[in-house]
Amino acid sequence: GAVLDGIKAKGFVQCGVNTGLPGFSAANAEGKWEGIDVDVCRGIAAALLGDANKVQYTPLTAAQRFTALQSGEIDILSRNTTATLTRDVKLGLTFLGINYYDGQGFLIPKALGVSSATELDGATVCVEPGTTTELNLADYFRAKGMSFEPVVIENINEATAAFFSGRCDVYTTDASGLASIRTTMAPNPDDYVILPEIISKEPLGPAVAQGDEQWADIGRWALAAMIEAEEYGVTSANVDEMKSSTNPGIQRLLGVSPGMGEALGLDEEWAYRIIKQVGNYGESYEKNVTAKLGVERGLNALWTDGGLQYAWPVR
Amino acid sequence: MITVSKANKWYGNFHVLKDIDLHVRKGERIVICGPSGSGKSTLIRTLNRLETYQSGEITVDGILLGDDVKNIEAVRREVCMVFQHFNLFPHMTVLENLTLAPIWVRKMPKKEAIDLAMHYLQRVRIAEQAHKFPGQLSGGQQQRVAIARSLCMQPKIMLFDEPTSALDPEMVKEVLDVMVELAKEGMTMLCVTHEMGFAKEVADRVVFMDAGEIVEMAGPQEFFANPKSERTKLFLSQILSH
Amino acid sequence: MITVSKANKWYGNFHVLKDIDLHVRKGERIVICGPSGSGKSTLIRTLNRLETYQSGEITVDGILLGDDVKNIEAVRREVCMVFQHFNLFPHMTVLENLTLAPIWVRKMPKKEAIDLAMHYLQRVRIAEQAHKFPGQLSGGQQQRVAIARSLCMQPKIMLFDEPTSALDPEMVKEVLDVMVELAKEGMTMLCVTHEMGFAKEVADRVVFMDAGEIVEMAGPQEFFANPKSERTKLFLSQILSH
Amino acid sequence: MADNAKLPPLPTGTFSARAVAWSKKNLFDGWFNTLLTLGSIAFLVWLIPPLVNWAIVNATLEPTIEGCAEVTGACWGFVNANLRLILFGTYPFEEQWRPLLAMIVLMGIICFSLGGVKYPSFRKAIIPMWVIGVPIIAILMWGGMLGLTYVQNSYWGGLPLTLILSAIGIIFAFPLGLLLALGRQSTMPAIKTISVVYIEVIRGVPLITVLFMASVMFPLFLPDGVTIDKLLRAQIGIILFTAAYLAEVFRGGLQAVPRGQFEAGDSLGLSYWQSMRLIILPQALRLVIPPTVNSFISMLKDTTLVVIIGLFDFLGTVKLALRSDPAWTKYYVEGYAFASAIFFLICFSMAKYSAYLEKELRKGEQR
Amino acid sequence: MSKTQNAPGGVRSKTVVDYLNDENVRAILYQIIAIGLVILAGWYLVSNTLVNLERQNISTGYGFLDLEASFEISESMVQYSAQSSYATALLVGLLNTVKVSLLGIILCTIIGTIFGIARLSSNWIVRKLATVYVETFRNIPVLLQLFFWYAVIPNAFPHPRDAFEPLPGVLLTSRGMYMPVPVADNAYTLMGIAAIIAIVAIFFIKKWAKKRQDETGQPFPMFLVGTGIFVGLVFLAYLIGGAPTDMDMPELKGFNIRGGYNISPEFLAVLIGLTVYTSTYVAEVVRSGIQAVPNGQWEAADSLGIKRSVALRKVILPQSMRVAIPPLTNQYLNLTKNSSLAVAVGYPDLVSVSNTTMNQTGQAIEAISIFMSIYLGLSLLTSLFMNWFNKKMALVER
Ligand SMILES: Nc1ncnc2c1ncn2[C@@H]1O[C@H](COP(=O)(O)OP(=O)(O)OP(=O)(O)O)[C@@H](O)[C@H]1O
Ligand SMILES: Nc1ncnc2c1ncn2[C@@H]1O[C@H](COP(=O)(O)OP(=O)(O)OP(=O)(O)O)[C@@H](O)[C@H]1O
Ligand SMILES: [Mg+2]
Ligand SMILES: [Mg+2]
Repeated sequence: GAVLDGIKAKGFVQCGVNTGLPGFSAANAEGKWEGIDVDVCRGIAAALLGDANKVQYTPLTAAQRFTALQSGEIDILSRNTTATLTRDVKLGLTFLGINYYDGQGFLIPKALGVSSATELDGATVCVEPGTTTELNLADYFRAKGMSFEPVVIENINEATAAFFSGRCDVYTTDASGLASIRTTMAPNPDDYVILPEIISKEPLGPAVAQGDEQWADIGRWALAAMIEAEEYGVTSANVDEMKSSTNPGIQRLLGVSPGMGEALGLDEEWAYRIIKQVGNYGESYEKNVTAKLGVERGLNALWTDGGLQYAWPVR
Repeated sequence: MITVSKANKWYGNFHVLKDIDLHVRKGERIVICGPSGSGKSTLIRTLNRLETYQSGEITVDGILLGDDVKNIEAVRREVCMVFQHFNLFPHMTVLENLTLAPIWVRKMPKKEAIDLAMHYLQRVRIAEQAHKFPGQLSGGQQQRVAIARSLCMQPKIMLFDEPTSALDPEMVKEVLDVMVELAKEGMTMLCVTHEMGFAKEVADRVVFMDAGEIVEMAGPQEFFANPKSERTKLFLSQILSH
Repeated sequence: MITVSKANKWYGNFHVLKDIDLHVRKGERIVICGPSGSGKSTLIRTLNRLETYQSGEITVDGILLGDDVKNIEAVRREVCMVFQHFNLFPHMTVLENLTLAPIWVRKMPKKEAIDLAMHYLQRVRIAEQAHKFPGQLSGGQQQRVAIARSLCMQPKIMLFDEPTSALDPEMVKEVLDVMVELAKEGMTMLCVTHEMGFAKEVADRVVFMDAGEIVEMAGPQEFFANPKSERTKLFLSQILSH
Repeated sequence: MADNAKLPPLPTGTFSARAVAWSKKNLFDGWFNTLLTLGSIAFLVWLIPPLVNWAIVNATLEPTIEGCAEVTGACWGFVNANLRLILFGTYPFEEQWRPLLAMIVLMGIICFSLGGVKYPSFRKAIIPMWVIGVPIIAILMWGGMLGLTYVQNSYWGGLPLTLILSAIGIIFAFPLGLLLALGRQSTMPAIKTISVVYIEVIRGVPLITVLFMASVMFPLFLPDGVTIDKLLRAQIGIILFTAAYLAEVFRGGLQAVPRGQFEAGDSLGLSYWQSMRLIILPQALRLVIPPTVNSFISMLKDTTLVVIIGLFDFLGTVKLALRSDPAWTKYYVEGYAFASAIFFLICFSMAKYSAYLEKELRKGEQR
Repeated sequence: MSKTQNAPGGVRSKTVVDYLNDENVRAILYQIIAIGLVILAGWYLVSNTLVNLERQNISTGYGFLDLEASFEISESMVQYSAQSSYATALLVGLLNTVKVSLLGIILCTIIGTIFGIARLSSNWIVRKLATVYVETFRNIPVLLQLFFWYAVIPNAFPHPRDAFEPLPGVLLTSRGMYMPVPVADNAYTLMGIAAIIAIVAIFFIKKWAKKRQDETGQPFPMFLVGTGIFVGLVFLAYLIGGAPTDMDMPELKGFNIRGGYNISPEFLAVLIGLTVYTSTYVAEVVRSGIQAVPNGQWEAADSLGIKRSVALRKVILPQSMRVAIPPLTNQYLNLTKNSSLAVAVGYPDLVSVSNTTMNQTGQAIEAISIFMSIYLGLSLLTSLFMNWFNKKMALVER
């Protein structure tokens, strides 16, 4: 398709990322982009172009992200975006899979003595705008017949500062964010608790524009390969040894037994390069989410460990 | 009425008024002339304390003009000035221009102030313009309003700083006519002007200034007929030749 | 040289020029006078197409002055105007002011233009000021530069709009002297002025305008000695009395 | 004149006597002034010591999170640790000398141009400087030739980006604004209407709506497959926006040139464009230099709004640094204070310079 | 123009070149070209947009305005909940924008005038402080200042539970300021009617007083009498209405303070930020307005013996007002436009609400077109009002 040809011609993947969300995509002190969303793009570049560094990043705000994809300014949007029906159908996107299962939760000061979200009637809630978070919040309180007062702040710096200064009783965002806010930004983390209720499903994943099926396929399977590699225990460290593994699944994945690459229009080493250069899903998660945010795998554990990460088989 | 003795004034290091000595008697009419930049304006502005002076002594109507605020106010009540560019208040009607000072300075009731104003407007022959704004009047009319405004303060002395030089030639006459009338009624006047016809007609004395000094001072006949100093002769030849 | 026949001009509903008829022969010197607002400036500005006119016909040096751009350009090359406020270009030296039009309009080489400019500067007797900026000159000098600038275009006709009325009295003479010289050399001139001395000395005809009409047109002796119309008499009495 | 010239009398008295006289005149002249003086002093006493304590006495420069946790004052360590990220954004780390050099070149040209106003001998070189300087800056920033690696402009950020956005904004808005100003003065109704509508519409909406439009809507205006990158779109938005404001500045300048100058040009037989180029514009532009510098300052301040559309100008990179590690996030006050200080330095010195220029130009008029 | 174009030499018909040389024809040609270019560009953009929208399956039209917004807005001057439509949500945003702009304009005018006059003060320290204020807040981007105020305000006051109560019923907390409001009662309607009657009465008395003064020169203590009538009538209505004393007092209930009137920290931050920033510009406008009045006006007043304070009031300020109005208008417009930055600190203004709408519906074009035209409308209204005011103040000229 057109997008794929374009990428091959220019020699890099143009990847739309968040303007700064630690663990997902944020610049480090040297100005390099890092995060679990960034790794998706890196994986795709490794598979398609042979080099995980052949990615250029376009930081996008929530408002810009879909237009950027529709206009072709970026090839792929990997920006902690919740997959929904409207976005899939009305905005003309194709979601490639889920690289992070999240859900919306609440963070509150212990001193309030609240142990369940059902006791939050009348609370003031800090929330970031323009995302599904704001809608879920309204839905939840409406469903429970409770009222609340929102404080909607565009920027995470201002929003969390407002929460910790007592402007709000409750801070709500995706659970991954809550944990990191509590551990790294609270004056004293022990004064705050995350309530047990998760009020929404937030399947986050990369998306491309409709119209280039081949490009969508490559992205979809690059993500799947990372997850499947973890299932098989293939890591960036042992991927070379694993080439001699007798497991037919691993042999298919790493191109020892050919066919998969050809089917995708790639060479047979495509998945090998992803794992070698980027690592498997678990490694990426460990390096970015656990290390930066201190968030455990939870829903994002492999299905075999009781989580939801269940890759479509590469076969 | 006015006594200036050994008055000196500097702008920074520039010596604008040099040892000025001048006595003006009540009812006297003095015309001051001289080349541009010679300090004419500065001199008469000093008499009204629009400018300070640094040494010497000026008394007006027996009041010493110094830093004393009360004295300054007293002098200003007696001395009124008419400017080259009229300086009417553009946001007020002619009548309001005229009544402002009587009401706020003389604390006159409004009605009385209006009567007074109308009286002087008639005297300068523009009573019918009382409710217009200055911007709607011609230059000559504006200058006559400015004169009337000064008269409304019923001053003992009037100062004029080139009252006709910003006017079109046709309008000069109407303003000069008003000034001649005033002079004939015995008002004490100091007038900076180049209208030599006016000087000949009404001046008691003509003062010629150059470079901050009073170079020559004489009755008009003598001044025009046989000027003493070279500088005066040169100036008169320039100004009268066309 | 100039033929104006039945020219009419309106500003909106205001009729400024009413059926003007005027013939000017080559070498003739015409002085236009009249009260303020009578349309004198408008008339001579129309001859240069600084203003349009709405009916009638004006031809200058055989060229019909209408909407045709080529004709306008041709006329402007032949007719030059000197303004009351000089309108020198303040960001250029005197010499640059003078050479601008020869270089850009006459496409003259720069060196030649400078020679020409110096020639005319000598003629108005300020060659030594060539490298100063207009702001550094006195009013009289500026007006002489403005005249020299016009002369550099070597026009067939010169128009003057009150060239001395913005000058200090001491400077009027030097400008009038230059104009008298020009007149004596035979330049075709139209001059709006209230300098009646000048009119008497050089004018072939004096035109008196009032309210947009040419009221009287006569040789200077006759014009000043026995004006025919009442309006002219009134005007002359005002302008000559002081 | 020299023989009888006297010097003005000098003020007399000792230093302290003069100081007392001065303060009597300037501080305690009447009860109202005395009250104001005392109130002001009380305010200063209330404000300054805590501020100094926070910013200097109790502050630390140590570039670690642990170091900052120990002090009660400002954590300048945050700025110290992330200085290069704040200054240059995500520009590749090893290549950051390039934006630094580009920034120096740009500042050099700007200072030179501003100096040209004062020293006429510089003036002729201004345009060549820009003509040479802008490509140099472009080569430095983008690379891709002369052995420099290519750097996509989505990686540009920080102070160089702020300066580039505003400087390029002014340069391109300049001719456009001039055309609009001439259009607005035109006697042709259609051209006048187009200019007026453009100017008034743009001036009637906030910059961020223009930026939103440039970043979100603009791609929809282009045919399929044609894309203009985000930075360029923002730059175009800024140019279009600034042009409308500059047009008004120029209009002021054009109106300040007396009508007589047009007429003198006409009566010498110069054509419209000749008069414009040789007579009107040189005068008008000289008059509008100070307001143009002021527009530049406003634009410099306004470029901060591009953070709202996800570009990392100088304020954007401060935010980026705050998020580079969640542990830094709470030091936003220090981050903003640093950004404020830098902006203040740049804007204030330029504002002062423009005020100085205004005075100089006024002097020039009186000559 | 009705003139014939005949050359003096004789009649000749016009050629095409003659036409092209005609000024009027040329002007029309230029204009046709300009209009053509604009139409062409417009058509190109619109057709591209239509094709793009079609291709990408993006829905168009303003139908979404009737849909349920399903997000909450923290402060609203009209009834609003998550079930309300997008149109209502946008209205809420618009009203919030208008509220903060209007208040900002009033406050920045007052503060700016004070600092403008302070910069001309004869008191050295006051003059310097005013200069520091103006220079500091003028040279820092307004967005940064908003961030600053929003960081300061919630931190400066205690949690609602330990609210600071400077006056009974007035609470200062990290969630803003709470004030008591009277409970609705018929007496208040009555008081409103009384106020209107009082104003009408004062109007007529003033007319009468002016007439009397013109005739007899006697002044009438209008201010005292007017205030007396107003206060008296309104108080009378209050007593007749039964002198209700019930107040809706703010008090802590559950998480929050309930009741009373709340001014939120977001609103305060935006208001203070915009006011402070704009007041520095207003101060400069006021200062240069005063300085723009020619010195001759001071001198004329001086030479008439008028006191400086009277001269300032009667002669100088009325004139400087005239100079100051156009730049003031610009500052008012700037303030209104800058209120769009409120989105950065969570004040639900028009842009903030439109942003959310745009994100949820994906209809960027419609959302942007709505808020752009609203801002244009607001700007036009402000300009119209200020033009009217300017005309009123303009000097009458010949
Ligand atoms: N405020 C001032 N500061 C410095 N110098 C001044 C000031 N006002 C006037 N001067 C200078 O003082 C000198 C005398 O000025 P003044 O206005 O009294 O002259 P003048 O005789 O009235 O001239 P003119 O006929 O042009 O009005 C001039 O050289 C002038 O430049
Ligand atoms: N652009 C214009 N629009 C409308 N009326 C105008 C315009 N220019 C001039 N007038 C009017 O046309 C009349 C003639 O003006 P003009 O300038 O020709 O008079 P003038 O005889 O030169 O007067 P002056 O001696 O004052 O220069 C005046 O009443 C003037 O108000
Ligand atoms: Mg003088
Ligand atoms: Mg005229």
